[in-house]
Amino acid sequence: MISRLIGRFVVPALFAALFAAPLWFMAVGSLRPVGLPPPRTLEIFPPDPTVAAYTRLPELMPLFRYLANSALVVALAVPLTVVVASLTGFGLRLLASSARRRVTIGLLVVLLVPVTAVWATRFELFRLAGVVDTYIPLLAPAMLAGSPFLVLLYAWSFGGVPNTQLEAARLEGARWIAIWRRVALPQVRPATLAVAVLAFTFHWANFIDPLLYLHSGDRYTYALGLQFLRLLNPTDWPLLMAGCVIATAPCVLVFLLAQRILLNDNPLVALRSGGRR
Amino acid sequence: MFLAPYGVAVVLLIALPALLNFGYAFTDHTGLTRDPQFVGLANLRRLLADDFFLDSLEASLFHVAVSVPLRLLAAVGLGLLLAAPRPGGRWFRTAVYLPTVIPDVALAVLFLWVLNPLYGPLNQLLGLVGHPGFTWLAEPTTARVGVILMLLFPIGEGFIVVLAARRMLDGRLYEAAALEGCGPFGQLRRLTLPLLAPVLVLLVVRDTILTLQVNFVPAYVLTDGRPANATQYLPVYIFDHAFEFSGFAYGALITIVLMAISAVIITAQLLTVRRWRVLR
Amino acid sequence: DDRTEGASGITVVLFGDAEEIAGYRTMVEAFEAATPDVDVTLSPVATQDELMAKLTTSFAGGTPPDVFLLNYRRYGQFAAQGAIEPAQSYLDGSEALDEGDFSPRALDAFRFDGKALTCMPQNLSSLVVYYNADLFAKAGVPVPKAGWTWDNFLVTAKALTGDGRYGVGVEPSVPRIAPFVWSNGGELVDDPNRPTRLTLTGQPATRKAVDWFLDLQLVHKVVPPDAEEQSESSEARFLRGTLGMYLNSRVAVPTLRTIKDFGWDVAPLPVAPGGAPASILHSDAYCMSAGRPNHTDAWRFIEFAMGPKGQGILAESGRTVPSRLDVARSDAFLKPSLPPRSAQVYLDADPHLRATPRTATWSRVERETDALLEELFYGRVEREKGLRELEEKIRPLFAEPPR
Amino acid sequence: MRVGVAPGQIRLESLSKSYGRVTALDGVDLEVRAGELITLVGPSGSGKSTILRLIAGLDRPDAGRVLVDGKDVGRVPPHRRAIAMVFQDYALYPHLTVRDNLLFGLRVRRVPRAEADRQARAAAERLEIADLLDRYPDQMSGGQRQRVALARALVRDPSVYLLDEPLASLDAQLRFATRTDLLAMHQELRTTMVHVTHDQAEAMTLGDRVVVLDRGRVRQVGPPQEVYDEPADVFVAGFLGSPPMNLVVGGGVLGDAPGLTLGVRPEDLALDPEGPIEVTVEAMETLGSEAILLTRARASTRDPAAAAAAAAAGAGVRLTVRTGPRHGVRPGDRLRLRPDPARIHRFDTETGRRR
Amino acid sequence: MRVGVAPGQIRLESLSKSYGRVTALDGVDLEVRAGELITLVGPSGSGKSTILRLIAGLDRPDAGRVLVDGKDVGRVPPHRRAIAMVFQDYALYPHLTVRDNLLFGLRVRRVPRAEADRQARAAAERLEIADLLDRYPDQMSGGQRQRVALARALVRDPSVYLLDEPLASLDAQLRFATRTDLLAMHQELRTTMVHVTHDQAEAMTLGDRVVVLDRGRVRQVGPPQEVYDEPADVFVAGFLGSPPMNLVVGGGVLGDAPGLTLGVRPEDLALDPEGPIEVTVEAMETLGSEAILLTRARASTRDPAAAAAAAAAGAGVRLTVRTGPRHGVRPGDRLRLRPDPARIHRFDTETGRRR
Ligand SMILES: Nc1ncnc2c1ncn2[C@@H]1O[C@H](COP(=O)(O)OP(=O)(O)OP(=O)(O)O)[C@@H](O)[C@H]1O
Ligand SMILES: Nc1ncnc2c1ncn2[C@@H]1O[C@H](COP(=O)(O)OP(=O)(O)OP(=O)(O)O)[C@@H](O)[C@H]1O
Ligand SMILES: [Mg+2]
Ligand SMILES: [Mg+2]
Repeated sequence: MISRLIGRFVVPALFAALFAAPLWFMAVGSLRPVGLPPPRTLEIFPPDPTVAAYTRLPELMPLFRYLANSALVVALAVPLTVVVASLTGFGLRLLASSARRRVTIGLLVVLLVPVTAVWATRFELFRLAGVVDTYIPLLAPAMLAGSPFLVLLYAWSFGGVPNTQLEAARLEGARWIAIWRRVALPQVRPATLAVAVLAFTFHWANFIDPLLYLHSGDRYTYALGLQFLRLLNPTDWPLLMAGCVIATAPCVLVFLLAQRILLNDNPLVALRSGGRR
Repeated sequence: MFLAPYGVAVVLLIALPALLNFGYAFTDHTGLTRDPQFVGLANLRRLLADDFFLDSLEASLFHVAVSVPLRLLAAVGLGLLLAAPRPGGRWFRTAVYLPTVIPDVALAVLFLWVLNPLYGPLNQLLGLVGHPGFTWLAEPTTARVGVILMLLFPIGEGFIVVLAARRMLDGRLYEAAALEGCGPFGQLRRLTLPLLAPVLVLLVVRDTILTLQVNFVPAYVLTDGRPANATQYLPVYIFDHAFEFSGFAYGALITIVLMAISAVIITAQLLTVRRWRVLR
Repeated sequence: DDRTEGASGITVVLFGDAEEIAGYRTMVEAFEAATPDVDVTLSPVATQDELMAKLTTSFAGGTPPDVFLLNYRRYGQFAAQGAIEPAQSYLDGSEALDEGDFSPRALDAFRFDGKALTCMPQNLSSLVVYYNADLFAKAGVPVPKAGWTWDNFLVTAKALTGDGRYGVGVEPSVPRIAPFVWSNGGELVDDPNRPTRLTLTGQPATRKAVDWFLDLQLVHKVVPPDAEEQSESSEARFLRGTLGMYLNSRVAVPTLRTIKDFGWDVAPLPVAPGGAPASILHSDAYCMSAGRPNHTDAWRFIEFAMGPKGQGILAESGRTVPSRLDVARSDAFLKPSLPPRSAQVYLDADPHLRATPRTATWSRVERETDALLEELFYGRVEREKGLRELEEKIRPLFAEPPR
Repeated sequence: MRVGVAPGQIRLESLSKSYGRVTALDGVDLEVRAGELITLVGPSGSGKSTILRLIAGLDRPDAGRVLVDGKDVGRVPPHRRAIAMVFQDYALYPHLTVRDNLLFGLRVRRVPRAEADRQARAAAERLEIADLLDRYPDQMSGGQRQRVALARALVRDPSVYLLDEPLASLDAQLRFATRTDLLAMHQELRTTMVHVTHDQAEAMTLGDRVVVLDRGRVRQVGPPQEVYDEPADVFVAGFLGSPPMNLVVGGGVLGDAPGLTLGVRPEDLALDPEGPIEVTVEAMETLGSEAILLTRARASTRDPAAAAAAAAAGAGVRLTVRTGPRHGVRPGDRLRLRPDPARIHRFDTETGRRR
Repeated sequence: MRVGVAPGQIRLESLSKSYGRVTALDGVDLEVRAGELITLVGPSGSGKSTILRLIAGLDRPDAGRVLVDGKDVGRVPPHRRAIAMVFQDYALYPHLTVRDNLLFGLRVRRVPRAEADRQARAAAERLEIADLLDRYPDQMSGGQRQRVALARALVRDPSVYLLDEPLASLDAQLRFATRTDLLAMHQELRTTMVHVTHDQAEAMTLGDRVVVLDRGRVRQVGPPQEVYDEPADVFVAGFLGSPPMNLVVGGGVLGDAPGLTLGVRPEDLALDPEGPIEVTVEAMETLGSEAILLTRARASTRDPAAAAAAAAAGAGVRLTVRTGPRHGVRPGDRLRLRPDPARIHRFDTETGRRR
């Protein structure tokens, strides 16, 4: 009985604690008073926590502008990612299994192209399109559905919609796009939520694209802003950690929304169920 | 039809730039001017004589050789450990996934702190068990270990895949096995792992690619190649050449090499797997 | 919005931490107020690495910024490619600026071919010694003054070391070690104009300086050891009051000005026994991208930035030593309300300033050398072997890439 | 309701269809009369669903034509053919209520709201599901779902209904009731219905005519009883009827017939102490209203091949006998059987065709 | 083979089991004799699988005991009980060949290689799958898989076999054949077998005794024919038999019986021009060897509740009649029926119990 308890709860809890530890240290680190030398012994909680670091951040950089920019980018990119990923996933779902396997391999090959290979050459494209220093280049990853993982997630979820339903809808006169929107998508709402969340974390953290394709400082996103903090006074660990906390917190909050589905006891069922409710 | 937008995006945003990039590999393009001249295999000759490239290659291969198995072990181990439904199970899983949502830069900054020799929690933890700790980022080996350690945390995607794949396995099989006298360990060895094999192979391939190429930002921010080029992984080296030392064409060539290496490693993996006959 | 193409706007790319960027922003606002017909897009990045990434992508993509700030140790690779619109003719034709207004040392550093000026250097920093006056008093050692020697320096450093404190904070890198080499009459490279290899071991004078520098850590242990330095940078240590002397350029001043608990000031570098005073130039310059349609507006921006007004604004931020001598000699720089009191030290260094080579491959050489020097300095490799390997390893990097 | 020639006549002309290397249909000719309820039956994979999909236009034939009311519909997209299909799994949209399921087609075809509501309600009332309109599919029983699927087909007011194994996922009791409902609906509407099943018992009970398919070919078409009584070949004989017909190569105990295969249905073998065939009861299944005896006879044949085969198998010919319950027979008993001579079927052993 | 008391006797004592709020079993008492083939039957969700799982030890009962050969096995883990189970979906290991599937348990129990091979081969040969040993499960048909699953159970040489709807996913032909195999196997081995089905026809054909379950309770236990002939209550009467028994509340056309429900099976209603019940044929199903008539009689009852109900429904009592084929009846015909008076079942309308 005891060993069962250990196997079922204590060991998992230890691992969970291990993985939660970095976040904990981040949060705790940000609560230390600014300018105090760091402790030389393990400190689970700072002796006198303060939010001084957070109040200083807006003085050092246009924090709220950066955050607003990030929010804007995310607000544009997440829906786009969801649309592209779901369209592609649906397309994948409709393919015969052999073609599907080929496309999946194609997705892996796409992964094979190193990011460094496309940064500069993409710039040329964006210049030709006249969109440098707008948010459009930041939407490019969204056009690519964030990552093949998200496409596969959708393909997986749509796999739960039987062929016969799609055919029934066709017989009733629905076009494919209407089938996608009215039959398929509503049945995978949990998957949509999950993809949206993953897309959120992806776009929120995107650092390279804004660095390369944005010129105007007042369009910068927060991920870039975080870089400026790194150069600051190196005793300001609390400040840096506060910056990290602000960078991480939205992702964590949004993720907590999705974990109900993604990390469900039965993620596949959770992804596919939920036509309603 | 539904694949069209994505297909167009892939062609425009990946295939075309990548092709251009490949073209540049045989020029003297610096990235600063716009009149690259064809120089044939000169870059290749340079590459063959480049000691730093060899260092970089070694660093990358070491990283892949250690990091991929460890990440896989962590993702699979935790995935299987936490797959069974239990009260609060979702929260355990959430904890494991959370490091994955930390933005790359923040993760690296955080690990600068975690690996700090005197103030960092890691050495302090080691101190609790009486170990003096390491100057993590100062020694070539420990710096590599540090990067690997950092990248052991964001394993969420693989973790989820394993969770889902495990849940897809038929519970009946386990009951059948139990009736035939198979204990939990035997079930793991004789059922779970063989049945998950296709998924695991997919994960290995994906992780290999990712580890070789994409986990660039955190490594870049954490060590930027130091110390003594021990963590000058190929993407970092490419980045330095292409963007810092005006060696755009040279960087492009190394990019090709990187792709080739990835392809070779993956092919080798798939061949091995075929020999084991886990995929029919 | 046709800012990148049109005639009415220019893009300026700068690097710096949050506070520096704030200073530049003030200056840009002043420029826009004075020149309403030019619209400036300020595009700051944090580190020089990011600056390079940004510049390369935009150059490669065909839309480089009109003006960008570049360190002289990195501009070589741009100049070698003809990517920079040389500033000489603009300066010659300028009514607002005169070549004689600026420190010749700074200007010389930006003459790529040795004659014509490539970029307009905005500052003229040098390596100096920041010291904690209270610690000196407590240890009973005299504060450093011009002409002090390596021996004075070492004695002082030893006196300051102990009790969890260290005498000196310095990072092992080419720009830090170079002034000592030069002071001792040595050279870093075989030929400063067309270098082909490092000469750390070959010349006795150089070798002696290198050894002296390494000994600070390896023998005398007056510099924080590896783990300490990794945990807390020298700057942080100095701020906290546990470091006696800290070697850096002017760039540290804005941060040091946050010190409230003790007095601090600045002193020149010590001189080698029998040697001459020497220091190293730190300078960033405004460069114009070649082939842009709008050089006129770009130059107008540079004129403003280099003029008394622009230089004054930046001088006030504390971050720079103005390259414009009249501003540098003005009270705005010399007699500020904030420390360091002995600002004259920066100007006194001007005649002894030297620059590292400005070739297309120098930044790479410097970077790899720094990485290996760090190994030596912290005793991770054996000295003799390490130095020899260092030279060998770096040697191929001097070669120009195939053309 | 309809005037003139009733619509809904379907003609399939040498229809072929392959999926990759699998030949699903191989030259199918078939004529479905307007207003007829016809049943396609055949083992799994015999191409039944494929025929429906081709009629509906969900797939295109590789060769051959589909004519509806005399017109080739090859180029007509599915939703323009006046055809409704009910799928085996009903294919109800799980995220929509019953009402919205019924309205879906009307909405996408932009039927005015009031009119659409009226039609949906009419269909729901006709199938007695008007009180379920606000439920979701997973809140209903199998039979109710079945009726919703039918109602959805009804809303289209098609000239042809295609029913792909509509009863397969119902359990026995419900199946029986729904079968009755379907029959009643057809009797009332008199619209052409093509019904697919792989269950031979169902094939016998539903439909004016039954089409027996095997590996993409039509084996026999005719009224169920006729097909049962006079199977066109060995396949049909073995497929229809449960337990299947006893087939003896070479005639054997059923009377010598070299080159032929003789067959007799289990119900056409009577227990008769005077009967010509002596058998041993091996097992017995009691079904309440009847019993099945599994017996084995000694092979007495002059066909050398058959004899050899029987000898090789080390056993005599197996004969299944259907008889009434409560007859007091136990396994191991020896009995004598008498086949009904009028009901012995004769097939060519080579071709399998009836002779 | 075995000496002394044959093992495999099972006793369930007031076994209860709930899953969350669902009560799967509610006080089940049952005794299975050693060597018996007993069939559990009941509608979906009645707790059949749960009983097997409790016997196998895959789940623990909330209350009650499971005794095997007189010993409480409550604390014995599944693999220590000498019990083999065949699952409805076979639960073959998809990554292993048939051979390795058969060897799996032997390997786990570290049976020496040669011995293990011998046993696996013996089991394979007995079920005639020796030529399939190198195939993977997905390369076989349903019937073949079924036999592999049985062979795997056989390899264990257990004292009890548990079979959970082993035939459910087979089609009719295969089902018939496999049923026969199963029976033959039991007759040969004489090992205790507990067989589960929800198909009442199957329940009637397999097994020495049948246990009818409903909502977690045992409704009746007995030999199939006995249960069919004398159902213990209305549920059993309605559940066994297809088409089900005609039940008339209050007796009605079957003869007045206030407070009782009278039932008669379709085969016990004979067509008889002199018969007392006049009916109209509404529909007809021809099954080849027999026909089912769906008829409606005018309700003539003195039980006011029943009359009211009939009137409210706007229709008379429906009666199903089973008769021979080829009788020339058409829908709409009027017929007269005669129930077999000896075969009229009487149930208490209140409790549903037989009277
Ligand atoms: N989309 C498809 N891709 C490949 N093969 C197919 C496809 N659809 C059907 N087939 C094959 O075509 C043949 C006929 O299939 P069809 O679905 O018509 O059979 P069926 O008679 O309806 O069988 P069932 O009773 O199992 O539904 C089968 O061998 C099947 O495997
Ligand atoms: N693991 C479980 N969790 C929750 N409820 C369960 C579980 N297993 C069974 N049940 C419930 O217990 C009841 C009995 O289930 P059981 O599987 O024994 O039925 P069954 O008679 O085998 O039905 P079927 O014929 O459909 O297999 C059902 O209502 C079922 O929903
Ligand atoms: Mg079908
Ligand atoms: Mg069950």
